[in-house]
Amino acid sequence: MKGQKVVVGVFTYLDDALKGIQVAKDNAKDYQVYAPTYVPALVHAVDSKRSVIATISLIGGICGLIAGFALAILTGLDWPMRVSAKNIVSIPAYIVVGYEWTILFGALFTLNGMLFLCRIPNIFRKVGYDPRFSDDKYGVVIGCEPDQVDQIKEKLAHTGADEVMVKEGL
Amino acid sequence: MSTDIIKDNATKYSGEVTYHEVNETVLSMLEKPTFGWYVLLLSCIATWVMGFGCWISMMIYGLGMTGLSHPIMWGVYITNFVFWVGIAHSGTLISAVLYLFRAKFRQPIYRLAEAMTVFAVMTAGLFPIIHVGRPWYAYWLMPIPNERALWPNFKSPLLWDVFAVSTYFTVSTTFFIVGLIPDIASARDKAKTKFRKILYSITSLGWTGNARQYKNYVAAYLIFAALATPLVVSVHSVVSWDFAMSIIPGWHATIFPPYFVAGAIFSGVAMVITLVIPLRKIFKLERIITDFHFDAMCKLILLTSGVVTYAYVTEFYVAWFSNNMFERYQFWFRPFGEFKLAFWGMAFCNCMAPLTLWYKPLRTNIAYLFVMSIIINIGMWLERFNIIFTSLARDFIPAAWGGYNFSWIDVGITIGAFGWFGMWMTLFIKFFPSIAIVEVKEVIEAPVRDPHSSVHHH
Amino acid sequence: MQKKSLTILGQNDNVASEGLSRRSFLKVLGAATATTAVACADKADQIIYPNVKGDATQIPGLPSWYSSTCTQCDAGCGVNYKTYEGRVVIVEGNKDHPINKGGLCAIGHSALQDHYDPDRVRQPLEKDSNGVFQPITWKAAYSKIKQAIADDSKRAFLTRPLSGSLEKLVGEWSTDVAVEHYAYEPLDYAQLAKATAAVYGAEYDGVPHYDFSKAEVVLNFGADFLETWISPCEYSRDWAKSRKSKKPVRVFQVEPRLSLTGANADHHLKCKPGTELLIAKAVLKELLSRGKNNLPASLLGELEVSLAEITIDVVAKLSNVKSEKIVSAAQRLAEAKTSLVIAGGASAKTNNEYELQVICALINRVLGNVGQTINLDRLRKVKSDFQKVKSLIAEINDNKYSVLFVDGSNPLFTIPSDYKFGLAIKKLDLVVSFASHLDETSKEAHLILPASSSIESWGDHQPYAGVSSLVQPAMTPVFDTVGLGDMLLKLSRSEELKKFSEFQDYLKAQWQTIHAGAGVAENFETFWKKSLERGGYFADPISVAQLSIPTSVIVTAKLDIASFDSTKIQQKSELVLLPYASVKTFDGRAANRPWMQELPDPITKIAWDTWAEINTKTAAAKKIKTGDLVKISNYYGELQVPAYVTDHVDENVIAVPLGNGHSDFGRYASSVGGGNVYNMIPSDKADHLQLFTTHVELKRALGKHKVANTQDVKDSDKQGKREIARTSYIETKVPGAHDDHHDDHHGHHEPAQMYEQRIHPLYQWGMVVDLAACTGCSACVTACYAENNIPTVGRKIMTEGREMSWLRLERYDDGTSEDLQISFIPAMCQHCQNAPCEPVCPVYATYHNEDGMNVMVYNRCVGTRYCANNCVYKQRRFNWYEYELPEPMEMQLNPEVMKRTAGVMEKCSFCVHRIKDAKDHAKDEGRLVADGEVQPACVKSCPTEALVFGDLNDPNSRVSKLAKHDRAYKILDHHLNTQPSVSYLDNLKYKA
Amino acid sequence: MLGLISSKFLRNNRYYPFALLVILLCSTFVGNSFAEDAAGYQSVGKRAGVWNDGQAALWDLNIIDHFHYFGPVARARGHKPQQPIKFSHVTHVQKNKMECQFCHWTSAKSPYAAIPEVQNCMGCHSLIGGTTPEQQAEITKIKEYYTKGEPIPWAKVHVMPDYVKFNHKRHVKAGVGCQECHGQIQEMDEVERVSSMKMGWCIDCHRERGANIDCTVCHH
Repeated sequence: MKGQKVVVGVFTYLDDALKGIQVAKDNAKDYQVYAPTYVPALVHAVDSKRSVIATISLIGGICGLIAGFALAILTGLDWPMRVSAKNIVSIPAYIVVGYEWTILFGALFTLNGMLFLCRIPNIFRKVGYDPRFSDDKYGVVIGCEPDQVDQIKEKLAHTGADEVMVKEGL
Repeated sequence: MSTDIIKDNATKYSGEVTYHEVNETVLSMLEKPTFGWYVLLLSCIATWVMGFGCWISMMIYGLGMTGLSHPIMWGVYITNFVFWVGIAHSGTLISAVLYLFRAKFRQPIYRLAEAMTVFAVMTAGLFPIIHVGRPWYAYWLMPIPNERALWPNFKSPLLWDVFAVSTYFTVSTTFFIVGLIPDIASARDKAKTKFRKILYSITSLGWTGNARQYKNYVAAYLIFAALATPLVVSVHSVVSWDFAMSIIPGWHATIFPPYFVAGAIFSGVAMVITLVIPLRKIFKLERIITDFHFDAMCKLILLTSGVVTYAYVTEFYVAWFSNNMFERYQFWFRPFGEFKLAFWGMAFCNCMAPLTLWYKPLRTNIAYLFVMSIIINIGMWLERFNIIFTSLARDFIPAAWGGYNFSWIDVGITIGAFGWFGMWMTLFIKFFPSIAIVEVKEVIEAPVRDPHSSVHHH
Repeated sequence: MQKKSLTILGQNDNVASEGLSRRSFLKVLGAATATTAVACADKADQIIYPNVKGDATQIPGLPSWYSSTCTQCDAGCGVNYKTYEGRVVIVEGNKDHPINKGGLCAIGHSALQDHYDPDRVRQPLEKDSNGVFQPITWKAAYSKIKQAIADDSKRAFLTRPLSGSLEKLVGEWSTDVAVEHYAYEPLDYAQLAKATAAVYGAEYDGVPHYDFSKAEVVLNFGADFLETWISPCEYSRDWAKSRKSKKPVRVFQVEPRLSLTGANADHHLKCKPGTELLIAKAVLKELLSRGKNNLPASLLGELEVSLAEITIDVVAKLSNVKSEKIVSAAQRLAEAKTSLVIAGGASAKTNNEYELQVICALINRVLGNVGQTINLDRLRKVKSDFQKVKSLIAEINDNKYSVLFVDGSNPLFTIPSDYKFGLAIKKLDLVVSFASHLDETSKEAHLILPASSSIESWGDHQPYAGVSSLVQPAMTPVFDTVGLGDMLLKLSRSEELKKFSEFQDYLKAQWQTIHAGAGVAENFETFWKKSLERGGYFADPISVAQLSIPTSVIVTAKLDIASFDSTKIQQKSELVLLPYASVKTFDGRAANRPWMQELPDPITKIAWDTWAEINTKTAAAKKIKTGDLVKISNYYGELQVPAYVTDHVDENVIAVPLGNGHSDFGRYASSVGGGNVYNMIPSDKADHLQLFTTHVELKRALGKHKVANTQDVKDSDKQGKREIARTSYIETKVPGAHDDHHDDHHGHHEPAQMYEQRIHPLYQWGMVVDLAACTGCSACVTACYAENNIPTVGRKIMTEGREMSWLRLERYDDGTSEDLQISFIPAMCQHCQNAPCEPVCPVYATYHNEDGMNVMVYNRCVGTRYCANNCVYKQRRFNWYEYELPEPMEMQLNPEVMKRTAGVMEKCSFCVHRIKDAKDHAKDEGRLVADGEVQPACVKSCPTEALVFGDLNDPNSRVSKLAKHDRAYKILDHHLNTQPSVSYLDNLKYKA
Repeated sequence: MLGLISSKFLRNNRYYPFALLVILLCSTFVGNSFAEDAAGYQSVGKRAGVWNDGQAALWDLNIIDHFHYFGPVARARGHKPQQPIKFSHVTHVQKNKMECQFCHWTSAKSPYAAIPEVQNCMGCHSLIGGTTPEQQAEITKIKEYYTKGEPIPWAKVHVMPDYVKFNHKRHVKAGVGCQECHGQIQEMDEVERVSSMKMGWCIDCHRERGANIDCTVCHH
């Protein structure tokens, strides 16, 4: 997070937290909002763009479909062995393989996309994080320079935050 | 996800609980194990080690140690395989399909159901390996580049099975772990011992629950659910094709895929009930898992029981209508032949007994439900027994007909599988949150200072 | 994956020319087993032992063939031994031999297991004072015998009937050392010979040669000529030749129990025990009344008197055979241009067998069959003389004898205990056994000098005039044994015999006479070598038999029903014990061969057991079900065997196969209990061993016995409308045109195909099985075991349904006891073009190859067993266990076929190694494989040539012609479109 | 039962690993005791396949070919067993220009390219006694074997698994030189295994030359 210091606001109530977000948006270069669960209003307030994850999944799915059929067809042709009177390349039978790999690749791409977009794994860099955020508190963390600290601190306190703390930034 | 609609009736589905209460209740399940837990864990381990011992002796002396014989080449192991894959299915149904359908009752039970899926697939996956004659070559079923330049046969339903089950395992494990990440973060923040602190720090991958994470997480979650949903249909369809693609009367039936999927959900929901009831009792989750959830699951059971019964009747009808002597003999043989007990047991457990659930008070009678869920599980095991054993016992050439020899090895391995499954379940409930904290919180109305603010109607 | 057993190269020697003076085979064998025994260790460290001396005709890795003669029974079939690196691997019929012309029965194939029997006596043994056998040297053994024959005590030599040079040697030796020679076998044909002499002339004291191929109608009183009777391979072949022709022979079979021969007959007349003579007389009377009176007038008068009381109705009532059936048999006989009437088998061995044989001979004379279907020039001499043996026993019991020599015929087992041979043998000062096994008789011996098996020794066999068949050794003795002839020469005293150092020399000396008699231009050495290659010297007898006119034949005047002993039978029991010779163990000699024990009996499908066939009604009255243990007892003994309830025996008959119930003889024989059936038989005054002669009591014993029956599942012997084994009825329909709606599926019906059918560029191997010629004898099953290293699994595993046979002889019984519809069908892998097993294999372990065969690659198999499930013919066998062979049985393993390990699927390969071999030869000569060049083991073994193998791509091959035959069909093909490569031809039967 | 569970022993957590071990052993024993049923069968033996095949499984990977740590060493390249007689192909083939088929005379006639008979050796060595003392010593050994009438126990260099049927005749007739499989054998004083002789190796050549690659060509 940009800035040497961070101001952390701990909120119990959702409407207070939304106000805190407004403060952050108005005053800071960078801010982070934590929540104990997915709250659409909160997330929307921070970022209203759609996630690109669906595109990644689609690409994965298409790759999987191609890879699945390619695997079945190419290995079949590598050493052609007749079974029953079936054709060497028997597309109906390969649909299952293509289908399964579509899903498999789609899922793996989605997983990787999600990890990338969520910036995890990221075990040690949790600036301004407070354990209460995973319990029942909302948190608005605002990054700022040391000279801005008092101003932001005050503004946050006015939004109804239970507690406002100042911590070292990066 | 749009939880707006959910939240309208949130209290109805999750009781009058707060974020904190959910957090506390669920995380309290992870506290220091009790003596009872150790007993449970040890007995589970002992059971599967016993099964493992049986398998070892089978490896040493040959597959003749089992009760299988010509012509019943597939038997208990494949029965168990299908049974466990079936169990797995309802987990995915509850976690993924119901997620897409916005079914509100899924939230508190889905984690357990998903855990059940993963562990049931892990159990199911053992059985093909136990079953094959030379398990050390089982890897030949994978398309691994090798010096012989030999590849597997992608026309074989068994290879489809390999692909379907391995994909299923990968996707449902991913889905399961992804769902766990925020909850592990909660656990991390409340962890009391150093070991758990480190464990959860690593397994939560540094999840903080910030807005950006939630945005992408929820989008990805929806896609996982969307990917897992066709798997619910496809995996058991592929498993059913192991039978339906073959030529044996009693197996060669177009009805199999839907019939298997319905059966899988049927048995899976029953298994969820079997697991949830004691858990709810032990960890006092009554405020989170309420009668409403049981009632909903019972309705699902009623539906799938109906589908399964319909499938049974259809099989008989088709056998009669086809005027095919082999089919007809097979379906005469099932109710009146050597394995008639299995057939009538199946008919009782799967078709008749669940009918009692039409009576509403029974749907919320926990003790009754527990017994019923076990009956259904037995019934579904017998269903697979019926399909596999009886069909193979009587097919085209009378001179080759045969029966099944009872063997303790079969019993040992079958029971051992429950131990294996139970061991993972037991470990899981003590190490990871077995109720989805974040998702249960989702259906709780977010606390607001000003009740008239517009946040909820956004 | 598994051992070839012997990876050693070349301890070959030219057996034919060098004789038996060979180097230590055992030593090399020991080394071989050492490398294979350490299965868990690294098998890759191996030693190669080269030959010390070379021989350009013996190439390591290539098989050598030796012609010889089968000595398992007296029929005298020619065999070929296939040897690899000096060990015999396969026995096959010799196609140049006039008797069997290529086929060989199951027992003949199993000779190998007698030869490699782990329970054989491995060196000379002497019983010490504690009654324990101790090994001694040959020298010591000889000197002990020489001592014993030095004085003038009375000595006897009891053997099975011998033939050729050995018979002559035994005769000469007996005179030389003052020993009386006795020959005995339990299932002899003495009464037949006696009757032949009585009716056709005294010079014809023997068994005439029957030609079933020329007869239009055969009336058969119980003779199991397709199983064990006299010369089954020869008779089956002749019978099948006729069955395959435009006008098949019609067989009437009269017997109280359905035998395999009876199951193949067109009309089965199930009679009351002992009433065959009545029926024969009724037929004779009917024939005489129809003007068939081709007899001297004096005899006719005599007959008229003796047949006066016979009326069809009375006979029908007494015998429980419908009168119209008897009349119809007589009518068919009268109408036929050529016919044959025979009697024999176990059910004829009553106290009126002689009379029955006489009547049969008379009917044949009346019908003019002599010279047509009965050839008196090719007479088989009957050498077994039970009368003499009985007197021998009596004399031994009177302490008149002090020394007894006995060969491997095991008389103590086959002579019923009531004759007191067991007591007699204990009274002797010295009993010397030349047996190769520690059987019941040799256990009683003081000295055992193990004789070599016929695969290891020289000999010859003259079944009848014109056939001189040679026995030559195909390998060095497996154990420290010596041929019987060599032993006798060593023990001889006279200079006459002493001049021969080896039996081979003696044999050659005898063959000088044959050479002289043959009148061929070539010198003796050439003649000898040619004979060795061919398997013997074969010529047609020139003389034409002249029938003499018998002045009188003893034909008892009364209504003669055989009587049965009922000494001390408590309740009045009508039940009669029928001990019969089975194709599995014959008279007991094949009991210690796992192949034969594991072979399911064709009629009951039981393996590894003795059983009692009991009529359904009789069983119901005693509340006996199949599988229950029953106690069958009379004054003389008792049997405790599982019951097999069937409609196909008379209500008063309990049929038990002979041959099992050994107390000694070897591990396999003694593992089958139940009791020795011979010991149930009372002694009597008759001059032959009467088997069918005693009443018994039947009781349900405690407990059940899990019988290894391959078709014991309920309804598994009913094919219903499945059309697995089909039968066309000759009189109702023209062969080929089938009744009702199945016409569409017949013949060349080609269903629509989803996939383009594969074209096979070079060969497309296929097989045709003519069910009209298949008798169900199961020779193919045993041949397959031998060729493909199929393990025998033993009784316990077999009861679990895990037998490994690649070729299943299915038996279906769709009729009633009145209207028999028994079908046999040899079912092997059908090598389907649309094989259901192939696409389901996940690793291509089974696939379709260029030659149109369904190939199984064992070492690629993971063992999912899906293919076996999906095989509609259920022809795939899974290796549930790994089966070990006791030393030296692994020497029999065919090196061309790998031995499969546990966890692997296997099945019939159409003997792909033989195909590969034929292609290899063809390639060397730059041509294609010719028709008939490849014959899988089953095809080669078939005595009736019911199985034909070849290239379906070649329109002129036998197999493709037969596949287009009117009667051809493919099993289940019209239901499942599997397109098998194996076609079957409908069985043909006359409608009753 | 309940008493046992609630006993102090089980309440003490320290003993759990020990208890686990005991249960594990007992369970394996129970499992194995079922196995004795099968052991009682007359002809059933323990499966030899598990260990050997298990080792072989790794051989599917090409890289294993270059290490000797897995599987039977004698099946790896460079296997050079000690022979009873120091026979040198260099002396015979390179120096004295002998044809391969002079000694291995069955190679064009039979599936086996047999080791020559002792008599065959003696054909020359009854006259040739060797030049150096070492050679003389070795040749004396041959003579000893011959006079005793014993075969020479040669150690097998190229050991194939039993499920492979290799036919020398077909290869020789097709013009495949000895060296293509056996390496530059004329330069070997001691014979060593040069080729991996694994299936992929065979198949490569068969494909290159358009030879048959049907499974039954080698496996039946």
